[in-house]
Amino acid sequence: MIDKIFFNFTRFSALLILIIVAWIFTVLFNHSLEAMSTFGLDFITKDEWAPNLDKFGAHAAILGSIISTMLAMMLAVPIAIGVAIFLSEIAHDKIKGFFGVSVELLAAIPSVIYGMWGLFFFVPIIRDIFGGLGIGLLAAGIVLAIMILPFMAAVTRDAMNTTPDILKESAYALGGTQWDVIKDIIIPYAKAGIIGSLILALGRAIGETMAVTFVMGNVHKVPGSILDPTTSIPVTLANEFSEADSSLYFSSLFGLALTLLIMSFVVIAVAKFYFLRKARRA
Amino acid sequence: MASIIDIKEECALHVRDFEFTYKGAESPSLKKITMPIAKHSITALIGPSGCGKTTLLRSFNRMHDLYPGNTYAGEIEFEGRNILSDKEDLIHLRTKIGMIFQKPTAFPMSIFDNVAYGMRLQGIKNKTELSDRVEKALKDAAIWKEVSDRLKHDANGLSGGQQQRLCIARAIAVEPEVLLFDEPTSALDPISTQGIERLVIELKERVSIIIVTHNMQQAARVSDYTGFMYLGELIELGETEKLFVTPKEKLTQEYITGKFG
Amino acid sequence: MASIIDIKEECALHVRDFEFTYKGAESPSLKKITMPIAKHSITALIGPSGCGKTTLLRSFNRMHDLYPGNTYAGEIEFEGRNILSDKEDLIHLRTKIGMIFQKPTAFPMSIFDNVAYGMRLQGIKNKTELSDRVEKALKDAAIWKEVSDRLKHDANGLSGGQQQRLCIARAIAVEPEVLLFDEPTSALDPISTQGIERLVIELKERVSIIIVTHNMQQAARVSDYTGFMYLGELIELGETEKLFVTPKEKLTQEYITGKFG
Amino acid sequence: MTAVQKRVLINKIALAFSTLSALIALGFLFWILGVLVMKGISALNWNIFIFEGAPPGNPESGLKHALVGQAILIGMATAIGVPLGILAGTYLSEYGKNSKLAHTIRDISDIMMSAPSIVIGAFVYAIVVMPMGHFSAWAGAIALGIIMIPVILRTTDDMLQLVPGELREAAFALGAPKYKVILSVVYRGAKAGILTGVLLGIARVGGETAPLLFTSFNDNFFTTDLNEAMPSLTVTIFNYATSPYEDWQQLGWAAAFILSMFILGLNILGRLILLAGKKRK
Amino acid sequence: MLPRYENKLNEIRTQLSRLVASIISANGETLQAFEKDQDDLYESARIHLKTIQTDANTIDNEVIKTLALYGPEAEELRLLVAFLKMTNELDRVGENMKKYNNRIQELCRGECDITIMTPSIIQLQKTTLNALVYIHDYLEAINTSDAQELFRKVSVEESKNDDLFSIIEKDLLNLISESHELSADYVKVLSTLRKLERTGDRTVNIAALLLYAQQGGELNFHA
Amino acid sequence: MLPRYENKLNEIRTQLSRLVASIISANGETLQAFEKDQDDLYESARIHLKTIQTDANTIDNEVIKTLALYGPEAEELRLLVAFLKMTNELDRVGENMKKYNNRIQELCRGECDITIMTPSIIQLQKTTLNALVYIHDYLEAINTSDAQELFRKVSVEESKNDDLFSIIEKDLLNLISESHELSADYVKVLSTLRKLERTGDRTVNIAALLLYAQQGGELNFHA
Repeated sequence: MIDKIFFNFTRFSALLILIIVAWIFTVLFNHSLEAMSTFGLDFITKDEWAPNLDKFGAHAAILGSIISTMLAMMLAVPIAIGVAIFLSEIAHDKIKGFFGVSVELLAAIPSVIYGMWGLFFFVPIIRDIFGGLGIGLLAAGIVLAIMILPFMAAVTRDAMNTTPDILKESAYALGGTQWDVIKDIIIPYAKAGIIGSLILALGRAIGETMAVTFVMGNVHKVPGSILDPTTSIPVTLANEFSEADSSLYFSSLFGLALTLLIMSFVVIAVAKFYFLRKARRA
Repeated sequence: MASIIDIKEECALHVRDFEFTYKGAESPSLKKITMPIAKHSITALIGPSGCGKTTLLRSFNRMHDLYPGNTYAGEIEFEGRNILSDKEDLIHLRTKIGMIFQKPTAFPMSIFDNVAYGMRLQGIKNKTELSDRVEKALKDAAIWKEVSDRLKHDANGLSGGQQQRLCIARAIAVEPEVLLFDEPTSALDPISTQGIERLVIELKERVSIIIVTHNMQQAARVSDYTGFMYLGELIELGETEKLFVTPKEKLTQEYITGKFG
Repeated sequence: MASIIDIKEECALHVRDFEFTYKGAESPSLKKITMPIAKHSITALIGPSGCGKTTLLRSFNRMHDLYPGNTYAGEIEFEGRNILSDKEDLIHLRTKIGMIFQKPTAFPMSIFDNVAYGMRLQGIKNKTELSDRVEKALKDAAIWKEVSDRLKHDANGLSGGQQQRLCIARAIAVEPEVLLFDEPTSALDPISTQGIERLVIELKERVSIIIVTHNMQQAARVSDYTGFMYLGELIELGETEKLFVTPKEKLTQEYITGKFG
Repeated sequence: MTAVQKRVLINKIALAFSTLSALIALGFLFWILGVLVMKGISALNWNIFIFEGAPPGNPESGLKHALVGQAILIGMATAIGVPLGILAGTYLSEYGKNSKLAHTIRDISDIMMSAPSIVIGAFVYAIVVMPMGHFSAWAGAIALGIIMIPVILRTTDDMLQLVPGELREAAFALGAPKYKVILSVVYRGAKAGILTGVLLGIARVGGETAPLLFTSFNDNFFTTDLNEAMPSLTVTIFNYATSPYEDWQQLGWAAAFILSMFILGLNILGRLILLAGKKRK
Repeated sequence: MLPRYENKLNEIRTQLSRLVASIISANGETLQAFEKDQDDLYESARIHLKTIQTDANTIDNEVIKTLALYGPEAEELRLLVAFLKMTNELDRVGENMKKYNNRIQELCRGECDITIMTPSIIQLQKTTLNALVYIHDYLEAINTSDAQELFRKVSVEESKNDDLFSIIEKDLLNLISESHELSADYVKVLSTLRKLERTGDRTVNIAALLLYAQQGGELNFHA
Repeated sequence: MLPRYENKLNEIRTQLSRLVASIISANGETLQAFEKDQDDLYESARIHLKTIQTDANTIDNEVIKTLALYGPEAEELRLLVAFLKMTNELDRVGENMKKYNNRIQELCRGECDITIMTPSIIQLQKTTLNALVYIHDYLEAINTSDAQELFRKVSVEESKNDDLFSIIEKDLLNLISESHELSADYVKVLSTLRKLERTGDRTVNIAALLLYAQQGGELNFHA
């Protein structure tokens, strides 16, 4: 009797997740219907975003999201792997403990703070070196990179740490150097886990709002260079949602939200189904 | 008080007044161990948990050096030199003294690459040579028949017993002089255990073997010499046949008759 | 072809034409097993991996019912009724037929609460009664001396061997008629193993014991009766002394002399 | 050069590279942390805890409104997210196990966990703010709660699965009914893990800004009315930092410092609990 | 060591000790019978000897079971092997005693006059009795006794036994050469007493086995 | 089974078989020597018998080692125990053969005329020889042979042996009663031939041991 009640409680809670996700998609889809029917494909291919004219083309925002994320990944991935190797294989115990915990804690710092730092400290440097506003794709990419770095390094290190000691020892026992062991044993062993983690970080970067809102610029224009200010989907949403005044404007913003959700859904699903599942199996 | 026989055969290794201290420990974990290891024989190390048998084994290929802060004293002679010297080239040493672990440690690569790994580390790139030697090693490890048609498959698809034999193939592929076995069957079922024991006995034609086992019967079955360790000391080293029928030390007697753990 | 002795003593359990089929399996994992289990004796089940010995053991307290879809056939008689019946009260059955697992399963609570757990399930709340019976169970499990001064400590602080004895105390605290041991020492070191074996032998004064072990020597050492299983069948059941000196079946002979795994 | 010598050389180079990248990364990270601490501590004073928000230039301005608002929002989100998350995690680990449904739920909740939080904000805007006609603490708390559920669910599921199956069987073998097994054995076994999961979940939503931007919105004044817009530290940071006023920016740094310490504190606490749990074993 | 195993070893030792004890009783009674010329004592000695063989077999089977169940090693193994070999010896000793018992009784009723040898015969028999008593005492306190000491003592008895037998043999040969018609009978006396001499040999063998069990080395056994 | 263990078992079996073979050779040569009255054959037979005891000890020690190292069970244990007991028997057989060899040679040189018994003596010796050959053949092909069959065949030889011995005994007693002055010598002949009779008993014991090893049950051994 109690058994049954308890079971039903838990099952309802679990099903709630599915309900919420389905609900999110439905709500976003319904609210973006107006924009989609008005603009059709133009919504994602045109970059004219003029609320006063009721013209909404999300091309710049989508492109901005993709480019800033790519930039961040290019910068962060090699360094994150380096950090992970350092933390799991090179550093001595004490350093390992201290740096390891620092990296994990840094991963927990709210993104709004990274954005703030970027705006006040990093943007001026970019301005000094490259001229221009400083705010723009490059700044966004770098801030994003620094923001996802701790997360990436931590998960990569965790993946590397799953390599059993005796596996490493048996490679040393065959006369391997540290690097041999890292490249032949640890990285192949943790490969699926590492790639999966990197893509998860990518998913985070795409959806990241606050860090980039500060330094992106929110200009609905396809950027000419990586120094130009532009926008991304989350930046647009963060800046304009509370200001929207027409239903088409709202609908377009919901359309952006839906686009963002689908993009991150796809990326994360790839990471999960292809790589992480493999990692879990092995 | 220790009773250590002089062996008649040539020695593969000779331990003299060896002491080992773990990082930060106050007293040495291994105390004044003197022990000859006969060439082309199987020497088993037995003793209760924590007696230092695995610690001693891991000293022979200086595995302890992977974790800084551990210290050695005394001498372990191998091929005419003291391998405890600071100048010892550990990479070379470890290709000469191979090791098999408690659990199978198949690398995350194909069966072929697993066996070829050690050879590749030595710079052998010639495909024919590699594949000849891989085949030979697998045959010597009595696993060729089971894997010859799937050399490119992932080694993790093999059963525990097969993986352990693969690890043995990998170790013998680089033609070591000595093989260290650290409780090689403790993670295996009885059938696989029998297979590994059989293999170990066959291998002594080629290499000198030291095997640590918590299973006294295993030591009795496979080894030529047996060393009994207790609290970091080598209490007795003798021919296995004699040790199990007529141990010289009271402690050994009590251990093997089960009067203490 | 099976050779099953008739036992002289009273039976604690009587298995008759028992068959067990795992969910979705085409053929039964246990085939037509008929087997008396003597009261206040130790019956050991031996056989190669996958022979069904653990499956049989877990049928006695219907542990298989935790995972739906498994089916039983035949009869297991206990206290005059067939416990395979749908009407069997599993909660009651499991207090009468206790079980000890391969790995120690100390619950994440204090030592006292661990032992009291089963009694509390039965609704015993009286503090004095609880603490008396906990003490008695711990004494019977030969662990009282080691834990009497730290009953309130977390049970996970105990060593593996101690935890296993705690689990035995927990099982006997509810005064079962039968105790099932599923390879109770396979996760323990040799010293703890000896302690558990000693305890098992002592316990048979009080309960009937069935022990599954992959260690033939253990079966030889502790049991009064031994059953040898192979491919889901009970090949031979006999007095342990006779079975190990003069097995009646060729398969048994070959298994215990190590001619097959 | 022999093959072995070459390997030794490559080893040295590779190790040097990864050490270098570690130094670069940590350099940046400590820079950020340094800035946060320096700026934050210098902006910290008692006024912050006493006064509410005020127009720029007013020396009697503080963060009381945001601190209390943050606490209310997080408290409500926890009340929504934790029980649902734990129960759902229990279902996955104890009942669903490897069923298709359970796997689907796991996958979906993993995706939810990494989904852009601003989208959740938009969703809550559509289902709560739009019908109500105005921003409210309810909306913010619901958004945070939705973000929290998958975090708690997954840690609960993982932690319960770490409890060995034998432990459950041992409890069943003593004649315990299933809910008792779960409540008295499984939950206890995973206690430390679940608690850590809850703390990390709180830390996670505590740092969220985006979903609050258009749900609880913001308010420069102290309020406890759940039906009204509710200030929060994160949104306050965003607003103050992007403002052109020096003193608001100072307050922004102070808020950032307090928020970071809170979240780091939760993280460290969670870690300690997990560590203590492990040590006992 | 498991309590069961210890019990089993102890039980076997006790059985063996009991076996030796009954041989000793038989021996003692035969001796008394001879000294006092009492037929009923010969009889009761024979009763003691009756079950030797079955008892020895029982011990053998117990040893085999113990070997099978506990796979003993070192001292315990040596002891069990020694027991296994000792039963053979004891069995023979039993046989010898049986024959001796029968024949000496016969001889006492016979035509030969052996009175002049009587003291020697009594001495001869006493040496075997002593040796057996030493063995019995050793078995009774096996954990604290010294097998070397036992071996020494039994060897002394055996050499006394040998000497006595030589003397008696010489005496008998004299008697044979004196009285031709009884020579066959005297040969019989000699062969009867040889049973005692053999028993002496056996006791040395047993002591050697026990020495092996305690000290190890190679089993070196003299038939 | 480990190859080593198998080798060890096989080695012990071979050693034992070789031991039996040298007893057979000694036996055969003694027989030939007796038949053809050749002293050198007696001599070479003695050489064969010289090492019996040491060989038997070697086997015992190997058995003990095997027991210690491999803790055998079931059939293998029974076999090893049987071997351990067999060495005692073979040792005795060797002793008997030695004595027989010496004495029969002496007797042939002696004053007694045993020619009328010669065929019977040859027959008697042949039965023991046959029994030993059966045992040897069995040991050589232990895995395929039937111990029951062996036991039957050996028992037949032994009962022939018994019968022959009874006949000879009767003949000898006749001779003794006829010639008084040689009676002691005839008694000697009888005791010499008794060695053969004993050997026959031993072979039955050995066959019984091998039967036990193959079939199990209780070890039931007759001294």
